[in-house]
Amino acid sequence: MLNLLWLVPFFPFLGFVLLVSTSGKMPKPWTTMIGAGSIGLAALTTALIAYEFLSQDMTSFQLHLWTWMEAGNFAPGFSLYLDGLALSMLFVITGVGFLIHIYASGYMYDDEDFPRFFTYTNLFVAAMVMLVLADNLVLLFLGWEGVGLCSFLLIGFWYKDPANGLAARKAFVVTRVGDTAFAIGLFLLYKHVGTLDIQEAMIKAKLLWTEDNATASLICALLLGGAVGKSAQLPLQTWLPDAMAGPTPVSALIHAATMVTAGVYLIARNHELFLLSPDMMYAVAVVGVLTLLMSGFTALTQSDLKRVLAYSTISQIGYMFLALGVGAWSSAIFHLMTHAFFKALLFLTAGTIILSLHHEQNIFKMGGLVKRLPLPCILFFIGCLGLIAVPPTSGFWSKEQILNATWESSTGGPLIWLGAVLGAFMTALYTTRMFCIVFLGPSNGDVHEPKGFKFVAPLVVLAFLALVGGVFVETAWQLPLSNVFPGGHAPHPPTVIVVIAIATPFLGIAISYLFYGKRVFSAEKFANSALMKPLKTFFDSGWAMDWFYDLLLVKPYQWLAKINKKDCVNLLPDASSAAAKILHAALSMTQNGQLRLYVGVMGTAALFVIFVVVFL
Amino acid sequence: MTIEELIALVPLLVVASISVILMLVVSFVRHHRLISLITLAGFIAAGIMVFQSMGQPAIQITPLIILDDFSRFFIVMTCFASVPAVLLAYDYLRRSEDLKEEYYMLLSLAVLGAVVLAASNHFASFFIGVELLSVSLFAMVGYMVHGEHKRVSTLEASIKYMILSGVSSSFLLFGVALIYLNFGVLTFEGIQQKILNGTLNGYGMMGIAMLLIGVGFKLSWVPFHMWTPDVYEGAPVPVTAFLATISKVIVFALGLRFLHESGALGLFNVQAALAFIGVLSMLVGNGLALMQDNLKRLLAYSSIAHFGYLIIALIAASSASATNKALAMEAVGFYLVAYVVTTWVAFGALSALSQPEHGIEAENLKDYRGLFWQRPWLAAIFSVALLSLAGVPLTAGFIAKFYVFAAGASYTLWFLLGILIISSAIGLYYYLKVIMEMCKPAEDENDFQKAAIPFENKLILLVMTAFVLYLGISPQALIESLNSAIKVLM
Amino acid sequence: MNTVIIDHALLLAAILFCIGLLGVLVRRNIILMLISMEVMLNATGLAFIAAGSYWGQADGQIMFIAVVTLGAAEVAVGLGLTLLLFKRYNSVDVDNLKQLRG
Amino acid sequence: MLVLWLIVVLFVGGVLAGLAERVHAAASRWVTLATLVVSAILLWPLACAQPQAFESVAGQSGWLAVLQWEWIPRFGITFLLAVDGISVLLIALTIFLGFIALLSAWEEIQTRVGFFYFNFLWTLAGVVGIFAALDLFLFFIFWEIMLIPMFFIIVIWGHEDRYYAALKFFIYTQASSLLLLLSMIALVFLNWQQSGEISFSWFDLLGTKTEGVFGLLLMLGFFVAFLVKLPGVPVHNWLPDAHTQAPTPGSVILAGILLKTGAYGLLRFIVPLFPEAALAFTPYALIIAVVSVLYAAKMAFAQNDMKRLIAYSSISHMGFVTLGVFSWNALALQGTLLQMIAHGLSSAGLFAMAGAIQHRLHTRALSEMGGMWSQAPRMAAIAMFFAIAALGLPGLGNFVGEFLVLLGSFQMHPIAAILAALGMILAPVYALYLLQKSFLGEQSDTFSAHSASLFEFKAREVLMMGLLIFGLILMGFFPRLLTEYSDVALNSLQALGWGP
Repeated sequence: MLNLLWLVPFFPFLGFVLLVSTSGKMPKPWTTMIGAGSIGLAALTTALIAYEFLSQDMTSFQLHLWTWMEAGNFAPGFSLYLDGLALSMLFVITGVGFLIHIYASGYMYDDEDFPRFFTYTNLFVAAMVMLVLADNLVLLFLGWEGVGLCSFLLIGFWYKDPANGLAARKAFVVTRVGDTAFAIGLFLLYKHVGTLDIQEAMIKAKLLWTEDNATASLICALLLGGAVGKSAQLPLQTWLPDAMAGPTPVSALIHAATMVTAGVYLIARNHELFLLSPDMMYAVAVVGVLTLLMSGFTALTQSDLKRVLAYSTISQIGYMFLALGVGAWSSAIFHLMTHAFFKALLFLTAGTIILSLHHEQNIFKMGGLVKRLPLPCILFFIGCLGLIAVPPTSGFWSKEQILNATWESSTGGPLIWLGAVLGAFMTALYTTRMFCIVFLGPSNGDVHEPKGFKFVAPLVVLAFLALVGGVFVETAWQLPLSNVFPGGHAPHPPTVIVVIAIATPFLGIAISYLFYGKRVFSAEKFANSALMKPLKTFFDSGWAMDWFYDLLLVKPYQWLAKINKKDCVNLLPDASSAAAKILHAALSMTQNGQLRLYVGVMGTAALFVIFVVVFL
Repeated sequence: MTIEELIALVPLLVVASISVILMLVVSFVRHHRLISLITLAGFIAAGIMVFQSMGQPAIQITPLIILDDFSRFFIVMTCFASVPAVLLAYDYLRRSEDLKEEYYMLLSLAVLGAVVLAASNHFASFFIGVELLSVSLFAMVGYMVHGEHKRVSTLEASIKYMILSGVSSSFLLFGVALIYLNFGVLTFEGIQQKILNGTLNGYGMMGIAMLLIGVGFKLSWVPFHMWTPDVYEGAPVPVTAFLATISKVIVFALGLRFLHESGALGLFNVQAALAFIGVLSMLVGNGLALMQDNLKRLLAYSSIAHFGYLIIALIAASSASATNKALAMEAVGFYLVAYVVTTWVAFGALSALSQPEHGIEAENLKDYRGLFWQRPWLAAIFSVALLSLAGVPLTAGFIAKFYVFAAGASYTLWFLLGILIISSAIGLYYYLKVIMEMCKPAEDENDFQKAAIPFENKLILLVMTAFVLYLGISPQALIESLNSAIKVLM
Repeated sequence: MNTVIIDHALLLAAILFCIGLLGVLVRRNIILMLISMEVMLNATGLAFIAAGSYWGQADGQIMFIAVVTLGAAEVAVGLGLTLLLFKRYNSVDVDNLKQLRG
Repeated sequence: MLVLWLIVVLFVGGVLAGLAERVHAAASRWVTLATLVVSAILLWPLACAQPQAFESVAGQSGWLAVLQWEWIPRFGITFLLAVDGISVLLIALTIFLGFIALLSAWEEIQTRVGFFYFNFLWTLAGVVGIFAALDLFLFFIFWEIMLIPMFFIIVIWGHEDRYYAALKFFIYTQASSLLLLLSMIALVFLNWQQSGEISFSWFDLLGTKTEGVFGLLLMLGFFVAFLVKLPGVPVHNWLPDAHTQAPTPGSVILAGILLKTGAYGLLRFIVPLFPEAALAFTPYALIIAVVSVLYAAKMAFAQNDMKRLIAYSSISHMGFVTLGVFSWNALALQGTLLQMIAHGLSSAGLFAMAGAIQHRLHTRALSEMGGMWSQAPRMAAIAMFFAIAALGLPGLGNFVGEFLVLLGSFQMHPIAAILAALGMILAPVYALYLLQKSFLGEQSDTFSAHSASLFEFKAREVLMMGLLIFGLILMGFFPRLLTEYSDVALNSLQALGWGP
C-alpha cells in the first residue's frame, strides 16, 4: 500500500492533465468530478497510507521513482519521503483541499472559466504534495516553484482586470526573491555537504559542523529567505494582501491553508540544520514575532474583509515561525494544522458572505448580517474563536503551546513572549472588530445567500475541525511528529504566565466589543484623532512597505528599463557605422574628378613615400 | 641565343605576332569574328605551349627575359585570362557601332606587354613591358569614342589614365635610373648582390622608393589610387575587366619578383612603406566603396582594398624562414589567381546586363534591383563573385584570404591583420548591399534584366564561376602548382 | 671629381623632373600637360645618361633611347586624345573632364 | 560516414526543394519534409549507438562515426567529421527544430517558396556541419556557410527593417569570425612550431602549449567569435534586430539552433584548447556572463516589441552557458548542454508564438495586444507554457539546465553564481510582463475584428507547439534521457580542462 504513495500527487496531476487536454470543452459536472474528485481520491489514498503507516509504527518511508538528473556525483532522485511531518501536511493539503474543492465547485460554478479554475487548483495540489513528499531539496524546490506558479495563475484568475494581473505578478516576483535565496542556499549546502538529499544532508551537516558554525548559519539564513518569501513574512510579506484578488476558495486553499505554510514546512523539514545555528533560530523567532505584530496592527485598519483575513494569516504564520524559532517544532506544525482548519473556514464563510452581497468585500458596507445570514454567522463565529484562540477551540491548543514554549526557550524569552502575547491581544482586537462590523450593527442592502450542499457541507466539517480538531491533534497526533522532531519535555512556564497568555485575548475581545459592538467608544473618533490618524494611514498601508519597495526597487528598475529602451550598447555599432560613413564622405571628397588634383595627390604622396623609404 | 632559347621564346613570339597578323588580315578583310578567333587562337596556343613547358629548368634568354616556372605560371595565367577578355570584347564590340578589329591589336599588344613583364628580370624588359601594357591600355580605355550611342566618359577616362600613367612612368623610370646609378646593374639579381655587399646608398633607396610609386600606381595602391575609379567607370566593361585583372596581377607578380630577387623586400624601410601603403589601401579602398552606388566604381575601390590585403602577404614574403617565405609567396599567387577569376565573374555579370548598342552599361546599383527574381542564375553567380570578393568560404576568395591570414600570421603581422579584419568588415557592407539590392522585389519592369545574355558571356560566367567554386572547395591542385612555381625564387 | 659631376647632373635631372611635375599639376591645357610630361620623361633620360656615364656603360644610353621611344608613343596617343577632347569640348582644357567622380 | 550523409542529404534536399517549386508551389514543402525525415532516419543509428560503438580518437574516447579524408594537405587540413554525445544531441536538436521551423513556415512563407526551403535546409546543413566538424578549418567553413542562407532568409522574407538587421547580423558574425580564423591559424602555426606537424585537427591541437599572453590572445579570438554568436553582452546587438526582423521560421532557427553553435564553440574549443588562458580569463568571462544574464533580462523588460523581448531573453539565457563553460565541472557542463537544448526548444516555441501572433494581428507591439486569452485560450495556454519555461520553472527543461549550471558554477565561483541567480528574479519580471501584455488584461481593439475561430491555433500549429512542449516536459522530468548520451563525452571533455 505504501508503495502507492505516488498516487497522492498523481491523482491531482492526472486531473490537471485531463482538464488541460480537454481544454474546457467538458460538461461542468464532469469537470467537477475530475477537479474535486481527483483531490478526493488523493485524500482517500492519504488516509489509507496514513493508516498503514501508523499501524505499522513506521518512522519514515522512502519511495524512489526514478533518478531525476545526473551530473557528476549529483543525482537527485524523483523520490518521495514520508514521515510524520509529511503526513501531517498531506492531511491538510488533501483533506482541507478536498473540502475547499467541493466548496469551490459551487462557488465557481457560474464562472465562464470554471474548468480552468480546477485545472489550476489540481496542478496546485499536485505541486504542493510534491513539495511535502520530496525527499531531496531539488524536488522540494520543484514543488515550491510549482505552487508559486499556481498561486500566480490563480491570483490572476480573473485576468481581464489588469490589477489582478499586477497582484499576481507581484506575488510571483516577490516570492521568487525568496526562492532565489532558497536556491542559493541549496548551492551552498551542496558545496559543503555534497548532497541535496534532505536526510543525508542533515546527517552530514551534523557531522560536518558544530553548533554556531557560520556556514550553517548562512545556509539557514538563505533557507529562511525562501521561507519568508513563500510564507509572506517580513520583509517579503507584501504580496499576500494583494493576492486576495484571486477567487476566495483560492485564498482559502493557497493563501491560508497550504501554500503559505510551505515556509514553515521548509524550516521544520530542515530543523536539524537550524538546530546547528541558534542565531538563525533566534532570527526565525524574531521574524515571526515582528510579522505577527506588524500584521496585527495592519489588520486592525483594513476595510476589506479578505484583506483582514490575509493579514491575520500573515500574523498566524508569524506564530508558526515563532514556534519554529523557539524550537517548538511540533507546535508549529500543530498550529499550521489548526490554522488550516479555522482559516479555511473563515475564508470560505467570507466567500459565502461576499457572494451573498454581490461581491461586496468592504466590511463597512456590510453589517447586521447576523439576522440575514445566520448560518454563515455561526460558522464565521466559530472561525473567529479559533483565530482568537479562545479555549477550547483548536487555535487555543496550538497557540498556548507556542506561547509556553516561547517563554522557556533559549531562543525565545520574555521579550519575545511579550510580543507574542501582544499579538494575541491584537488578534482578538481585530477579529472582534471584523466580526462586529460585519454581523452586528445596522443592516443595509439585500442578500442572496447561496444555498446547497456544496456551500454548507465543507463549512460544517471545517467548523467541526476548528472547534475540536485541536483536541484531536493534541492527543492523537503527537506520536508521528515526535518521531520527526527532537523530543523534549513539555514546557511548563510559571502559572501566572500561562494565565496571562490565556486571558489576554479576552481582554482584546472586550475592548474591541466596546468599540465596535456596543459602540461605547467611537472607533472613528479615536482613529481620526490627531495622534492616531497618521498612524492609521501608516498601518493601513501595511507599514508603508509597498511604498518603500516601490521607491527602492520597482521604480528604479522601471526607470532603468525606460531610459535604456534602445540599448546603450547599440552605440558601439552605431558609432562605428557612423564613423565609417564619415570616413566615406571625407574620402569621396577627394575623388572630385579633377585630374589636376589627382596629379597633386600623387606628387605629394610620392614625396611622402620617398621620405619614408629614404629618411625613415 | 641558342636554338633552345629560341624555342622557349616561341610563345612570346606567338603573342607578339598576333598583332602583326591582325594588321595584315585587317588590311585585306575586316571580319570581326575571324579577327577575334585569330586572337583567341593565339592566346590559347601561347598559353598551352607555356603550360606544356612547366616544370622544365629555367632558361635565361638574353639578360632581359627569364622563363622559369614562376614566369611560366603567370604567362599561362595571362594567356588564359585573356581568353575571356577576347570573348567579352567580341560580344561587346559586336553590339556597338565603333570600329571593331583594331581593338584586338591593342589587346594583343597589351597582353604581349603583360607576358613580357611576367618573364622579365631586368629593368629594361620591365620598363618595356609596363609601357607596352600601359600605352595599349590608353587607347583601349578610350576605344569606344565613336558612334551615335558612344559612352562620353571613355575619353575622359582615357585622358586621365594617360596623364597619370605618364607621370607614374616617369617616377618609375627615374627610380630605375637612380637604382642604376647606385648599383651599376639593371638585373634584379645583380642588385641583390650589391645590396648584400652594402653598396646601397641614398640614391638607391630613393630609386627603390620611386619604383614603388610607379608600381603602386599600376596596382592602384593608396595614395596612388586616384585614377582607378574614374578609369574603371569610364572605360568599356571589357577594358575595365582587363585593366582590373591582367594588368594589375602581372605588375604585382613582377613587383614580387623584383622585390624578392633584388633583396629590396628585406629592407626595413621598404617594409615600413609597404605596410603604410597597405594600411591606407585597405582602409581607404573600403571606406570609399562604402556608400558607392556605381558598381564599376565599387569594384574599383574594392580592388584597391584587395591589393592592400595582398601587401600583407608581400611583406610576409621577406621572411627568413624558407617555409614561411614559400607560404607567403603561395599566398600572393593564390590571391592573384583567385582575384582574377572572381573579377572576371563580376565583370562578366556586369557585362551580361549591359547594352553597348545603346551605350549603356549596368553600372548603377538600382539596375540590379530584383535581379534574383528576374534572372536567378545570373544573380546567384554575381552573388558568388561578391561573396568571393568578401572572402566567404567555399569561394576562391576565402582560400585566398585564408592564405593571406596564414602568411601574415607566420610573419606575425598582427597589426596589419587587425586592419585587414576591420576593413573586411567594412567591405562586407557594400558587397552585401549589392546582394540585398538583388533580393529586393523588382519595382517596375527593368529593361536591363530582360535582354538575352550572349553565349560568350554565359560561357565566361559559367567557366569562371566554376573556377571560383573549384578553387574554394579544392584548392590543393593550384597550391601544388604554385608551390612548384615559386621554388625557382627560393 | 666624378661624384660631384654625377650629383650635379642628378640635381639637374631632379629639378627638371619637378618642373615637369609642377607643369602637369598647374597647367590646364592638355598640350602643355603633355609637354610637361615629356619634360619629366626627359629628366629621367638625363638621369640614365648620367648614370651610364658614371659607370662607363652603354646601358644608360640604351635606356635613354627606350625612354625617348616611350615619350613618342605616349605623345602620339596623347595627341590623338587631345583631338577628340577638342572635338567634344571645343577646348583643350582638361578641367572640362569632371564627369567621372564620386 | 553517416554524418556525412546527413549533411549531404540536407544540402541535396535543399537543392531539390529549390527546384521543386517549378513543379508545384507546395512541392518544396513536401520535399523539405521528406529531407528532414530522411535525415532523422539517418540520425537514428547514431542516437541508438551503444557505448561499444564509441571509438577512441587520439586518446579521446567516446567518438562515433569518425571520418577523415585528405583535403588540403598543404595546411594539414582534413575533412574530419566525428560526433560524440554532445554533437549527437545538438544535431538531433537541429533536426527536431528543423521540423518545428518547417511547420511554422508552412503557411507563413508564400513567396519564393522554393528558394526559401533551399536556404532553410542549407542553414540546417551548415549547422549540422558545425556540430560534426572536428577539423578547425572545416568547422570554420560550416560556421560561415550557414550565415549566407540565413542572411537570405532575413533579407527576402523578413519584416520591415530586414535590410538593416540582415546586414548587422552578417557583419557582426563575419567580422568576429575573421578573428576566429586568425586565431585558428595562429594556433595551428604554434602547434606546428611545437610539434613539427601542421594540422587543423582538433585532436592534434589539443596538446598545443598555449601559455602566456599569446595564448590569451588566441583564446580571445575564439572567445569573441563565439560570444558574438552566443551572443553575450556587449556584442549582442545584432541579435535583437535579426530576431525581430526574421520571418518566424528564421527566428526559430536563429534562436533555437544558430545561437547554439556559439555555445558549442565555447564548450568544444575554449577550455580544451586553451586551458591556462581560459583559466586566466575566467574572471572576465564570468563578468560577461553575469552582465549578459542581468542586463539582457533588464532589456527584455523594457521592450514593447514582442520578438525583441524574446530576443533579449535569449541573450539572458545564453549568459548561463558562458557561466557554465567557465566553471568547467561536471555539473556545470552537463547543465550547459541541457540549457542549450532546453533554450532551443523554449525560444523556438516563443518565437513561433510571436510569429503566429504577428501573422494574425500584423503587429508585434505589445501595446496593441492584450486580453487575447478569451479569443484564443489554447494559444494563450501554450504561450503561458513557454513563458513559464523561459523563466525556468522546475519540471521543464530550462530549469534543469539553469539549476545545474548555477549549482556547478557555485562550487567554483560563488559570487558569479549568486549574481547570475538574480536572473531568476528578473526572468519572471519580463516573462510575466509579456504574458500580461499579450494574453491577459483587457481586450485591445487590434484584434476585436478577428473572430475567435480565425484566431485560435490550427491543428498544424498545435502539433508544432505540442512537440516542443512534449520535449520540454520530457527534459524537465527525465533529463537523464539526454545526459546519458552526453556523459561520456562531457567527462572526457572535462578532463581536458582544469580540474575542480
